[in-house]
Amino acid sequence: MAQMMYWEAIRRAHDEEMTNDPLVIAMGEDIGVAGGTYKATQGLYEKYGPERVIDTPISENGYTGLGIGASFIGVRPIIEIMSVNFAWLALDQIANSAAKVRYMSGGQLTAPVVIRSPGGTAHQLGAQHSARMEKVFMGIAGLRVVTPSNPRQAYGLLKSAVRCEDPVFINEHELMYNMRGEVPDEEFFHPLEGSEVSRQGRDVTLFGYNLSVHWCLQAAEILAREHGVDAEVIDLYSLSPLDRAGIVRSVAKTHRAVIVEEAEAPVGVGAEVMAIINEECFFELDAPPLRVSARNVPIPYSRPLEKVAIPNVGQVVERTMTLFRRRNKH
Amino acid sequence: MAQMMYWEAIRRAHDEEMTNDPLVIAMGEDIGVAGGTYKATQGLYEKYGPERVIDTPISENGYTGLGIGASFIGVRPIIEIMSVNFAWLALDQIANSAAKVRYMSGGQLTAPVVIRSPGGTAHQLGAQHSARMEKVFMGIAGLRVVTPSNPRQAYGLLKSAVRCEDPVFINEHELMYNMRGEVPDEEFFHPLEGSEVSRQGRDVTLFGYNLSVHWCLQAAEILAREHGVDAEVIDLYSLSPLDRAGIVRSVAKTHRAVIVEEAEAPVGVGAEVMAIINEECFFELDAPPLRVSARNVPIPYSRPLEKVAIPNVGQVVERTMTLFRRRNKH
Amino acid sequence: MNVMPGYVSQGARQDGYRPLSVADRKRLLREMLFARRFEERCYEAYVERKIGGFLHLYSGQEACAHGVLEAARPGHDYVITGYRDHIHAIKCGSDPRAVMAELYGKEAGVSRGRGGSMHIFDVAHRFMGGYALVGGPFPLAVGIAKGIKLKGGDEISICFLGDAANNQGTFHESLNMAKVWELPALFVCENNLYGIGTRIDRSTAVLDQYKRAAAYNIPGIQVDGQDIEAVHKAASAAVEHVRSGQGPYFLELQTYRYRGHSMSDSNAYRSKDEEKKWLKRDPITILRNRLIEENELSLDEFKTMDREIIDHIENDIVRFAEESALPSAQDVDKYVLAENDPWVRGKGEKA
Amino acid sequence: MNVMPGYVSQGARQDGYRPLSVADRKRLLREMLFARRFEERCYEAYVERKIGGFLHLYSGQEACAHGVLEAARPGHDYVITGYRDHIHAIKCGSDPRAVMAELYGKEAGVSRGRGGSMHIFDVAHRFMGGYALVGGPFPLAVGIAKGIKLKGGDEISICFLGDAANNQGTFHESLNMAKVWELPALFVCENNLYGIGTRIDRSTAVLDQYKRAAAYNIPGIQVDGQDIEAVHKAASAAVEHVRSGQGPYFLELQTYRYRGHSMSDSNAYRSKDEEKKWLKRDPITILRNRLIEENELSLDEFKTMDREIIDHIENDIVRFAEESALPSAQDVDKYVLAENDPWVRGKGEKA
Ligand SMILES: Cc1ncc(C[n+]2csc(CCOP(=O)(O)OP(=O)(O)O)c2C)c(N)n1
Ligand SMILES: Cc1ncc(C[n+]2csc(CCOP(=O)(O)OP(=O)(O)O)c2C)c(N)n1
Ligand SMILES: [Mg+2]
Ligand SMILES: [Mg+2]
Repeated sequence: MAQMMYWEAIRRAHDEEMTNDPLVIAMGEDIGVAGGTYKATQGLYEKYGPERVIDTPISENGYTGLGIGASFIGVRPIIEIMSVNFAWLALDQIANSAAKVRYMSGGQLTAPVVIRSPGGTAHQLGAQHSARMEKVFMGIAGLRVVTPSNPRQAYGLLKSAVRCEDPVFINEHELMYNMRGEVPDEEFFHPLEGSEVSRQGRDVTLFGYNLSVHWCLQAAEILAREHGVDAEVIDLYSLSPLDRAGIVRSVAKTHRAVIVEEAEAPVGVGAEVMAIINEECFFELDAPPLRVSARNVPIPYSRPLEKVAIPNVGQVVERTMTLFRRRNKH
Repeated sequence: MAQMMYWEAIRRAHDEEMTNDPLVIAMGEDIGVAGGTYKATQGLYEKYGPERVIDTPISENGYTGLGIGASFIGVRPIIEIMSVNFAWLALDQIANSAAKVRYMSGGQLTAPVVIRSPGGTAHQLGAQHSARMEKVFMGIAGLRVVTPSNPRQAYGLLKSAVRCEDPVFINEHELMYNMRGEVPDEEFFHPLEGSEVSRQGRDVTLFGYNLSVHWCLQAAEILAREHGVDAEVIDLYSLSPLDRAGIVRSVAKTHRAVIVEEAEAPVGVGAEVMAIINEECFFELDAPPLRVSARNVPIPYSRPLEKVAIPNVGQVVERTMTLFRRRNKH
Repeated sequence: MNVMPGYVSQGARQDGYRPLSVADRKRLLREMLFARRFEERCYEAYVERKIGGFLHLYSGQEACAHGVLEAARPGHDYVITGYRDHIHAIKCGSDPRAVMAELYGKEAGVSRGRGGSMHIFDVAHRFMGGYALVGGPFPLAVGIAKGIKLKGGDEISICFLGDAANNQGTFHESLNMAKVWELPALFVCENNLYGIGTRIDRSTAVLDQYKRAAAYNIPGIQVDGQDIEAVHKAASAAVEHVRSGQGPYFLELQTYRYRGHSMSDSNAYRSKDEEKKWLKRDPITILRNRLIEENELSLDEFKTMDREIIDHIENDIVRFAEESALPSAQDVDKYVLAENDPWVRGKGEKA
Repeated sequence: MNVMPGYVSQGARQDGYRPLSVADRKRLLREMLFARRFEERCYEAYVERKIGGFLHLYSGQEACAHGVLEAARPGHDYVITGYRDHIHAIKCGSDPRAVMAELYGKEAGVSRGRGGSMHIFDVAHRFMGGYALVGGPFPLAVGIAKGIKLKGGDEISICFLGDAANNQGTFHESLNMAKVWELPALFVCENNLYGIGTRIDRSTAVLDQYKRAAAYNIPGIQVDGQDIEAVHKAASAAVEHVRSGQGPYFLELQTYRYRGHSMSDSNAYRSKDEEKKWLKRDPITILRNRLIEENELSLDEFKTMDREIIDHIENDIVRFAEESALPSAQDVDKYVLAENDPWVRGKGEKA
């Protein structure tokens, strides 16, 4: 098992898939000559040339639609949207074309595009560069949404996304590109559906995805060390569809659930996981499920404001403990 | 109290606000000379002229952004997006400009625009004309979302939205423009926040908004007549912010909740209301809250498919009754 | 503004053009007449509530799709358009019965009844679909052109859209990319002077649409869209330009729709005078009269042709649509995602 | 392609132009020098981690904002731009201390520390903001122009953006609307030949950006953006055109940024040769040397001026930013929505 960074894992997946299939192409702003803002496509331009590694104009809806159209006839575009904030501009082609074409053509056409984009809050990038849009993509029928929490997933999810017949949105994170982790040396394809138990536990389940998985893991350590609470951590690497069975399995075991999301609460991952728990295993609950979310504000630039706008490990611990202090249901 | 149609109520609100303030303008595709696809602006072009009743090019992001820019210096644009499906194209200006400008300018600028659009599934309009996007707008901090279920609300909510300093998205419905209802003769401004008890009841709360309020009311009649179940119906005319207090008040009384939404379930109104119930009054529940939603598919054209894709009154009744048949929690 | 066609710019090579033979012109007359009758029959079916949703008819614009596609290779070249799409699909080779069945929402429809009038798809004939968002097809067409270039085929990608669609941002972004990457895309603008009820001069700063292509260094030309021979000649040069690897091309056809924008539109915004002027330039009548003048056709032959077409539509096409089955409600969840795609389960080692 | 400025098109009336006085030119020299030193000081502060987020510097382009706004009425006319916005705001009248405090994320910042470098707002001086989405300001600027027209004022709306922004759909939609409605909007394109690391010829079909305005019947001109006197002359005609009610105007300024696109960019994609060529045409040096040749300025005076500016920035501006307070975390929810807006509660009868 080689240690590599998140961006290196994404780059490796690109490279392998482009070698495997001449119709796999990469496109996006500054991904070619410049090698990509986060280096995810570094060196590919030199290796595969301008026809397959395409520096696009600043035309998000246009080049996303272009990738979708190319995918109609067998091309497998991996589209990088430099920051998820710019995806607001491309939602028309993603929602109206990519996600609906299979259905409205009665199965004749499909749009096997991969759209990758960093979708978290980094450091002081301000309101227009700090949106978290996973909730928007999860609401679009016909689109798959995955979000890697480590280099192994970043590699394996992109590999499978490229091969899959469906359009897949991959929600990455600006703060994770330099994260190190193990990636198997042998080629592999990560499942696009399901969830992963990142830590076994008995007392409460902490649900996270992408960066928040790491907050959950750190919180779990503190909960064990300082509060004797044994938390299970579930990594929801597939946000659409969500792994109903995996969610139920864990809650049926721990009887308590905390969903940790980097985004604001309204109509988000936390709400959807809570809804699934209510629908699938309400009677397993010993306490109300709760969500730890960002404040419902555009993200401020100033550091002290930004810090409190986004959830942190301390909050996860503290909010989780309320489940044990609060009166039991029966 | 005059009886008028939903479209007439919207037209009246436009007319009164445009008479009251010369900086209130209406803009959108075919709203002027043609009078508006659903007649909501009929006659205004003749009355107020082309500078204030503006037929726009087919440039959704452009003219929405134009309205937002004009609102920066005191203009009060009422922007009609002919079908909410076209709003996918305008989300950039709505989310990145209108919703964030107050925050990122430290309160110096605000975008008091009103964006109106029919946001439901009509009859056989197909996948690209049947989207329900309320969930998308509800996820945007800095934007208000209201949705009128009758002519009185259609009139009063638009009136208040025009005066309010915040950007407001008004989610209308293609199938409701010809609905008749009473609207007070005297001018009034409907609250932009809160919810309304459309029917008092003791046994279960049916939460609806826009068209689904009417499904809930019909279901309540059947539940009373055929099952002796006394259902309360809550009209969530404000989707952002949602009326937490109103939701809790009703659930604390009925101890059972059903959320009826025309949209697909994932990360929608149903999920958010369930989350609020879990957070605010979990221990009041005698049964798991449930949601009656559309199937998670692009909407098909063919009638028999479209019919089953969208929820109906029968489903509301049937699903609600499961709350009474199912074993009680204790 | 001058609402009548006429002005034709330079821009496309006209040399080596092989004019249409009499046989071709007779066939095209029949095809256009069929198109007209097909659309008018859809109108009736809509009034009878056999067809639902939005219905946009092509009557008046027949010479555009037929003239352009006659110059291309239907079934081989990729074609994409908007919601006014029945005739483009049929000219690409779609079975009119399957198109009508689609409008009836039947399982035997081209799109299995899932799409309806605005979403005719027939990938077997490389008709890549009708789309309902104005401007949506521009980037898709350019993407198909990119795919053609990557795969090294000799197909071209043809995008038919209206005049008002050119005000959408996708027009700008797509034409720029098509030129920067020199892609085999032919943009056909069917300029019928209106976007629903808004006349072009009220929404658009430049009335001659082909001139807008110059902002992307894309050659463009404006042609009388009511004269199929003029369309065919200009389109032949345009297709040759694109197929020979010289990059994208923009073809503006000046035309007119006879009916309202869709069934819900009354045309109140158009002067009867303007409509009369255009009716005088009916594409079917123009070609018919020419053939009659040349003694290649008699009025009786034409009337017989018309009767045959009407019978064929009624007894074959409409009957098929009427008699075929509706989709079953159980299939509502089909075609959202690929069915058991192996890659969804993954492969090889995993934690 | 020719990366050096020079070619200037026709298009703007040059008659009745009042050239800049010596006093004006000396003041502008000081202003541009101040801008340069201000930006370079930001660079240091960023390296010292006093400034966070993305930082885009204006060094090399000073003659653009100063030349154009000198010809307009800063503080009266509305100005909007992208993320490279510090200097535009200061030229509109913003207190440089409040701008620096904004970069430091302080409550005393122009945007109360909420915006940061990319979101300088100073509505009191009619600087309507810096926006971080490329192309986002186009429709906003046109909307402000629409508002001016409705209110009947004599202001104009000035939108400064880069060359690569012109490939965004909003450019197309906004210019078309500005012309259709004849709005008082001046579009200033600061063409520095790159969008981050992508050179204009790799992303754009038409290299001369002013030519793209023709697709909307908007007059345009291309000017040497390094010579503030040339900029001022062309801008004066452009401003006059727009203010006198003749509709929108497009002004392309050929310029160059010295530093990387933002602090995270190394400029690796540019040839040192190209950079040298442009450094020879430094806007400050050009004006300084002219004044010296005319014996209106001595090198010593210039050096003194420079020292004064550096001291001022250090002891006044940076000190202010350093010493002022950070926002309090309790205020994180402020400015999302209006505070107790009465209309939210409604008024008059309700059920
Ligand atoms: C994005 C979007 N905006 C608006 C509409 C509503 N609409 C449907 S067709 C149309 C007019 C299009 O006119 P044009 O492009 O000239 O094509 P034509 O109908 O004349 O053939 C409009 C505004 C739409 N379907 N999609
Ligand atoms: C919608 C959007 N897409 C992409 C980006 C990333 N980005 C920021 S600046 C920039 C280049 C813009 O170049 P140009 O318009 O020439 O302005 P310049 O930076 O050269 O002044 C890009 C691609 C963005 N901020 N917004
Ligand atoms: Mg048209
Ligand atoms: Mg640039």
